[in-house]
Formats: sequence, structure tokens, C-alpha cells
Amino acid sequence: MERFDAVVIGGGVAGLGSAYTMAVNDLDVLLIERGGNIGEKSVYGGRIYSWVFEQYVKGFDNAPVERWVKKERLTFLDESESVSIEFSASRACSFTAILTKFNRWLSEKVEDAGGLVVSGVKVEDVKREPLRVVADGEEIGCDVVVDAEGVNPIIAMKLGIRKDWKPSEVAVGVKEVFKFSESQINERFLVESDEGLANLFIGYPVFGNGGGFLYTNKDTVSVGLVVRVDFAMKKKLEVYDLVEKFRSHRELASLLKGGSMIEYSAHLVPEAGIHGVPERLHDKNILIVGDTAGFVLNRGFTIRGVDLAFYSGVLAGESIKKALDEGEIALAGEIYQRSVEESVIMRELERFRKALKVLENTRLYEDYPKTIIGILRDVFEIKDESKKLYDSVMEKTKGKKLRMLMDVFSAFRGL
Amino acid sequence: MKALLFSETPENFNRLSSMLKKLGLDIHGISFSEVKADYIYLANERLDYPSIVKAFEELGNKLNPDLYVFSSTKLGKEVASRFSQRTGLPCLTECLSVEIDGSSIIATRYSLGGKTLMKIKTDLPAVIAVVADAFEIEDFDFKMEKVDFEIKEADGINVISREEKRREKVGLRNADVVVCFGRGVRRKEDIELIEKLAEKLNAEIGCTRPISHDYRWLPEERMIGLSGEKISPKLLISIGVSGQIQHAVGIMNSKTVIAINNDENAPMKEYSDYYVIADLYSLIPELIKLL
Amino acid sequence: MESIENRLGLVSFTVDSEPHIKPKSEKCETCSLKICLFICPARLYREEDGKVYFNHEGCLECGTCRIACPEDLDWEYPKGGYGVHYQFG
Amino acid sequence: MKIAVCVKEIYNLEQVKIIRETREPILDVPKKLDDLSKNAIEEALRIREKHGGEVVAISAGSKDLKKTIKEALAMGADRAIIVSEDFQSNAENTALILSKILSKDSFDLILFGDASSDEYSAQMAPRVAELLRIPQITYVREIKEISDGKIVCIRDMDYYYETVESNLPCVVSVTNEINEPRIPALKDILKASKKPVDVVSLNDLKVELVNPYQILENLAPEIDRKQEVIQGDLKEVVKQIVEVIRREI
Repeated sequence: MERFDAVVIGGGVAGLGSAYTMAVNDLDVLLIERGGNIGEKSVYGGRIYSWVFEQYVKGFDNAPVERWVKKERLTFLDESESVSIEFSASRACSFTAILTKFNRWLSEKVEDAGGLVVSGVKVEDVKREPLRVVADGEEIGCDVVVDAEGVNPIIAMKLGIRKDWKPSEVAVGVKEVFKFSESQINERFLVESDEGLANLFIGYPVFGNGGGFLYTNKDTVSVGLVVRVDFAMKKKLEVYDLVEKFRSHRELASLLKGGSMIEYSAHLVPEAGIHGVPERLHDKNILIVGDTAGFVLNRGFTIRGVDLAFYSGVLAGESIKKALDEGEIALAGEIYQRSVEESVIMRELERFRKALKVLENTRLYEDYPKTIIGILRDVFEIKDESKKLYDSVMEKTKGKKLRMLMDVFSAFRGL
Repeated sequence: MKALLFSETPENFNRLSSMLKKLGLDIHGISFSEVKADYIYLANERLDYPSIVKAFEELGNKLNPDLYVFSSTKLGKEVASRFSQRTGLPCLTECLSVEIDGSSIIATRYSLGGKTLMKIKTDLPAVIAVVADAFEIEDFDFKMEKVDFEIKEADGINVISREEKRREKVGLRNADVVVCFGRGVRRKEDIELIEKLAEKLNAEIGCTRPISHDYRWLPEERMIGLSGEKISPKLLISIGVSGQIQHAVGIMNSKTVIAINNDENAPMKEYSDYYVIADLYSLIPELIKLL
Repeated sequence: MESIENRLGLVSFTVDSEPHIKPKSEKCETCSLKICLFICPARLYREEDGKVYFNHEGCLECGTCRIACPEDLDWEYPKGGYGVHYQFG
Repeated sequence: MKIAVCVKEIYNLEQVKIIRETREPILDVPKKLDDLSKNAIEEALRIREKHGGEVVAISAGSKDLKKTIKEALAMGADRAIIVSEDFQSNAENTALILSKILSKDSFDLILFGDASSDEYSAQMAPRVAELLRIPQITYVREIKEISDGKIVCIRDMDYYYETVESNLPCVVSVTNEINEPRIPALKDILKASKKPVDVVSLNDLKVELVNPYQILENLAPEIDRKQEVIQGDLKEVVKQIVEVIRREI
């Protein structure tokens, strides 16, 4: 039987983070990915916060960054109109990337550091005492397993490390990618070649827990929607046509005109925040990281997953290294648990504990976009008599002022 | 300009000589039988590459042709490549069209496994292997001068025996006519109707995935699509097929597609040359009668 | 408009002969919700005469049906090397 | 027996997308070992199983080749010699590089796939044989016998099958019918990571590259189905269909 210090299940960003950390620390690590090529099963919205990669990955300068996000735009949509708020930043803390390519690049880093990456092989099971990973009908022995299988935690559930998601705890995301020329994107979104736009959308066509996104890559644009599964179930949303409706909105249609669709994809997103993280992140020397552990932070206008996933991989790798150094590998899980609890991951998830509750408020997705659009239409649309801003606001918020004020207050506190 | 042409069959030879004549070339051709060319080097039949390469060297030195042409058969490609390597001339195989552009040629050929059509240019003199089926035999005024020629034996391989291929029964993949049906056919008994039509047309029968995999009315080998057979018939008659892309990739290379469907907006429409909106149960019996 | 069929046509798959997701047909027949019919982003569940058919050829492997199905769906990832190959994930 | 197998990495063609508006292919896709190269490796492994010896995988390709060549090692090749750098790819250059590598050693048998699934040019085996001044047997569907410094093969040609004999060393290219390539198991993949891969540079080989070809265009053919709708009176419709059928067959 082949033996490794550690076997990592899954070549997504979390698994790669842990394999990379172990490889640079000279551990004998094997990563097993079910996709024929690393990255081909990875799907996300389109933006990565860079801090963790800058800090931990040598040679990050050569990463396949598409564009650095310097423009943040929030757009409210009703059926036919829109209101946008745009923030133009002087410095960027996130970049757009194609996750497929980004993960492929990370896997090269793992291999350069001496880790072994095998793709096209699915891990079927993990057996304990002694610890073994079963794949391709063979068993591979190891001291520790990092379970980075992603949002569908098939193995972690089988091992009893975590429960399955409820429909209210995950969202389904669908995404389309459009091909343009680089200059088309620069001109249309008013950005320089290395600068990009991240645009989030609230309102049409979801009007509930979820929203749209658009990210500019070098010569492609990623556009899609996320909608919570319970909401889609309740409203009987035809998920396969949601992005189609979204894209047909005047606002989106003009942004995507002339582009050529080159891919359609779908993926689940953990959205329960801290409520979706199991109390124990390990069972002795089996550690769960990334989406499997639920490390995604949804603040409504930003969603963080990739950086937290990678960072949880780093923490797992470091914990395993520490446990091995101390000669007691059984401690790896405990060390990991503690380091995650003390880390920015749990601090952030804790800080936004209430976000989920705030985002439950369906008024955010329907009433407010429509109210704001209505007010601005009153202000800008002049036929014979114009309306005073004050009058319009009073009229549009009649009878709901207190509730709105409270919603805004709780949004400020929660998000 | 001069071309030196070789093909092991007279049919391929004549297709290629017609193509070359259209380009305005004088054609010197090595052949084992009577063919159409300006100068015919009627030779003894030798099908081993060393002797044909050598014959080309010999004639090439004498004639200095601008273009060395083979049919893009296995033998043709093998000889073309070895001859090209020996002489240092550029070589393009599997050419679907050829044009002369000053002192260069421009050829087209499939690339990326058939996903794209590539247009390549290279300087004359050059060696090309051309897909003869892409051209028709036409009547030109060839000089038809005969020259005695002997292909001499050359060192290399030793042919022990040769066995002519028998024409094997065509399957779906190689069928000229295919009748394919989908879920529009409602009952297993109705396949009889499809079979009758196929018999009339001497066609092979194919189906979509639900028919073979969900209902199991036909064996899986009959399924046309992404995970099944990819066909390239002259005529495809598609009956009651909705036209999911997984199916459509299997029929992309069909020459003419007739689709019969009662849904006027099924995706199949986009993949059809003739989209017949009708009830197959009333239409097909009538069609069988008239064929 | 791009139909879901056309959009799936843009995605590359290696299809296994065995489906990796199997609806339990007896349960589907009595299921009154049939959430799968609208929730699947690839629209791979179809109903015909009360029976639910699933075509695994275009599965995007998101797992939404697994979460949403009120019955115990027999759900697995495809075998290693099979299934969807995203290029712009 | 010392057997060289010359293999090719190609784009994973199934994943090559076409931009609908411009008909251009998007070539930013993973590479893989060509299926026909796998037939050649499989045949080499079977010869090794019967006659003993060594199987060396040889290839020239892009930077990705270091990764792709592992597929050959996982199948069972003992070691690999590769050029893994970007160079003007054409039949002349690749043949020259392969023959330079091959001539540094003395192989009894040099195997190829009969063509590659991307370009289907089928030039490589004859070119390398010519450069090495040894015989070639192309389109081999069965190797009948190897003994006493000779090889006997059955070739699958367009119009006939041919049994051919040649002295060794010899170049042989195989069809996809010759065997069913094995699929490496996880343990084979893990083993492959420890097998030696000798990466040689074009500088070391001292090859002079040429570029006699100019690619003017490489676009997807247009799908131009007529989409003519036929409907109405059944008799009329049937008549029209029959007309089309008569015209086409």
C-alpha cells in the first residue's frame, strides 16, 4: 500500500491551499481530484480577494489575474429600469479570475513545491484505524486526510463530520461567460486594461434571497445569478431560465451586446454563514476545509469564499505540520480547530452572524429596489409639472417609513 | 506550370487530374492503367513506398515539376511524406482544395479534429496529398501522350502478400442514408413504421438517447449523439426528434437533413435543411406509399 | 434568447454510460412537488405520463436536486475523469 | 528489445469551443496525450511483455508536455525523453527533433500512432524513418512476429490488407484497431511520478528550425442548414419530401 503523510480530497482552492502549505513544509502530500484536469469542476462568481494569496503563495505576481477590481457597482433592478451606485477605488484588494485557470496555476505551484497532484480519480471513501483513502479500488495509507470535496459533502457526511445542507442554507448559482475583445470591455465599462468592474444586482428577476453579478475579465465577462434554494422552491422559479430573464433586462442586454456566449455553468454556494459551520471541523486526523466546512461569508453586496477557502487550507496544512513536528499527529485536528477559531475566518463569520437574518428580509429585494427606482423616476422624469424630491420620497414611503428606517438600521448593523 | 501526379486507382487519378487541369497545370502522371493526363507514364504496378518514392525522385529530377501530387490515401500520404523529407520540399496532406497564388499554393484542410477548416500557404515547388473525393471527374482536353515507364524495385520493405478488402456491411457511421427517430414515436410497436421507411430507402436506423437508454426499444449501438454514434450520411431523415444538442453533435456532419416533427419550434429546426411540420403517424405511411 | 439546450451545447462533457444520479421512480410517481422539474439549472428532469426521467448527459454537477428533492435521491458525483469539463468556472 | 514510442500531446479537442460570431476556436484548453499515441504505447508494452526490454516515450511539445508525458509513464513506459519548450510546430521541425533524440540511442523498434487525432497529417513516421534512413511500416493493424532481427506486420490500407516484412531497426505506425490501450490505475499514476523524465533543450540538440508554412486562417465551417419549413396539405408535403429524397440519394 502506498503511503503519504497526508492525502487531500479535492483539487479546488481549499484543497490546493492545504496541499501547497504542506508541500512547501516538506510533507509528503498527495492531492486527488476527480476532474480530468485540475480546475474543471470549479465554479464561482468571478472575484477573488487577494490578501491570502499575496501573503502565502510565492510567485503570486505570475498568477492568472484577469483584472484588478477598481470599480464596484451596486445596481437595483425592477422589471425594466435600474439605479446604480458606483464606487471607484484608488487601489484594489480583489481581482477577477477564471477559477478553472487559477486553480490550475495553483496546482502547478503545489507540484513545484514537491506535492503530488493526481486528477481524473475520484475518492470513494475514507476508512479509519488505520487511516486510508479509497480511490480507484485501491487504498492509500496516510497520517491525515484533508477533506476538501466542496459544497456537496458526500464523504464528510458519511464520516459523520458534518450534516447535509438544508435548502435554506445554500444558494444555487448559475453563470454565463461571454467573449468580447479586450478593448470592447475597456470601452464599454470605462476601465483600463488591467482594471475591472464588479457589479452586483438586487431585484429583478429574483425579488428574494439572491441577486445577480457581473464581473469583467480580460476579454470575457462573467454574468450570473444566485438564488437561495428554499426561495426558488417556494416560488417555483425555473432556475434554468433565470439567467436568461436577467440577461434580457435592458440594463444587462446593453452591457452584454455583441458578446458571444461561450459557457454556462452552475454550482451551489453555502450561504448560512457561521450557522453552516459545524462545531467540530475534524474527526481526529480528518480535517474539513473550504466549502465542506461552510467557510463562505455573504454580506449581501460582497460574497467571500475563495480567499477563506484557501486560508482554511493553509491553516489545515500548518496545523498538520505542527502536529507532525510535535510527534503527535492525532493532535492535528485539535490544532486546526483552535487555529480556525482564532483566525480571521471565524472572526469574520462571527462579525456577520446577523447578516443572514438581515438578508432574510424580502423587502430588501423587492420593495426597496422598486421604491428607489420610483423616486428617481419622479425626480428625473419631467412631463409638465416636476415633482419635488421631498414629495416623492414621502409618497413612495408612505406608511412604511418606520419599518424602512429599522430595516436600514439593521442592515447597517448586520452587514 | 507542371504537376507530377500519382494515384493507385484510376478513379482518384482522374478526379485529381481534372482538379489540376482546372488550375491550368500540365499534368504528368504515373499510373498503372489508362487515365486522363497530358503525359501518361504507364507503369508496372508497384505498391511499396520505397519504389514509388524512388520513381518520383527520378522523374522529379528530369521534369522539375512545380507540384507533386498524390491522392490522400494511406499509401499516398506515406509516399508524400517520405518523398518530402527526402527532397526537403514542403508537404501538405489531406487537402480539400488547392489554389495557385503566384509562386505559392494555398490549400485548405480540416484542423483540430474537424472543428475548423485551415487555409495554409506554402511556396512552390511543394508536395501535396489531396482528398480525391472532394473533386469531380471533368472532361478536359488532355494531350494523352504515353510514355513508357518502369517503377524499379528499391530497398526497404518486403511485401509478402496482399489481400483485397471486401466491402463490409455498412453500419450507422458509414451509412449513406440514416433514418433516426426520437420520442415523437410513441409506442414500441410503431418502430415497424420506421423500419418500413428505412427499408424503402435502404437506410440504417438510429435513435436518440431516451429510445435506447430509457425505453430500451433499440440496442445502445443505435443511439446517435454525444455519447453514441456520430454519423455523416448523405441524407438524414429525423423523425420525432426534439434536437437536444447532445443529439445534434452526432448529426452535424450529415449532408442533408430532413426533420419531421409536430412541434414547430423544436431545436431540431436549426439543424435541419427541411423542417417538416406534420404528424408523423399520418405522414410516414403516405411517404412509404410514394417511395 | 438562448434555450437551455443551446446553452448546454456550449459545455463540454465526458459522458459515462451509467447515470450518476438515479431518481427513485416509484417515489417520483407519487411526489406532488416535483421540484426537480424546475430547480435543475440544466433542466435535465422531464416528466412524461407521471414518470420522471433524468438525462445525466448534461449534468452540471451542482447538487441542487440533491438538496431540493424531498425524497432520498440516489446522488453521486460522476466517476473520476467523467462529467462536466468547465473552462471558465 | 529497446523500443521507442514517439507520442504527441494535442489539445483536448472535445473542449475546444468555437466563438459563434467569429467562428474562431478558443484554444485555451488542457492538453492530453493523443489517443493514437496511446495505441502505440500499448503495443510497445505488449512487445516488452513478450520480448523483454525497455520502452522509452519520446515527444516534443509545449511547456505542458512535462505534465502530459506522465500519461505515457502511467501507462507503463519506463522513462521519457522530451523537448518541452515552445517552438514553431510543424512536421519538419518535430521530425528533426525526434530523429535527433532517437539517433543518440540505438532502438530496435520505433513506434508511432499512424496519425494524430487533431491534424491527421500522418507525416511523422515516414519523415523520421527517412531521417534515420531506416524502413517504415505504416498503418499496422497487427504485428505478427518479431524475431531474428525482423518484424512482420499486417497493414490496413485503403483498398487492401498487406503483410509486410522488414529488418530491424524499423519505424512502425499503428492504427487504433491494433489494441485497446490500458487505462492506468491510481497505483500506476503514483508510480509514474517517480519515473525519470529527461528534458532536453533545443539548444542541446542543435536543431535548425524551419517555417515553410503560413496559416492564413483557421475557422470553424459555417453551419448553414437551410431551415426550410415544409407544412400544409399532407399530399403536397409528402410530394415535396419525396423530391428532396430523390435529389439527395
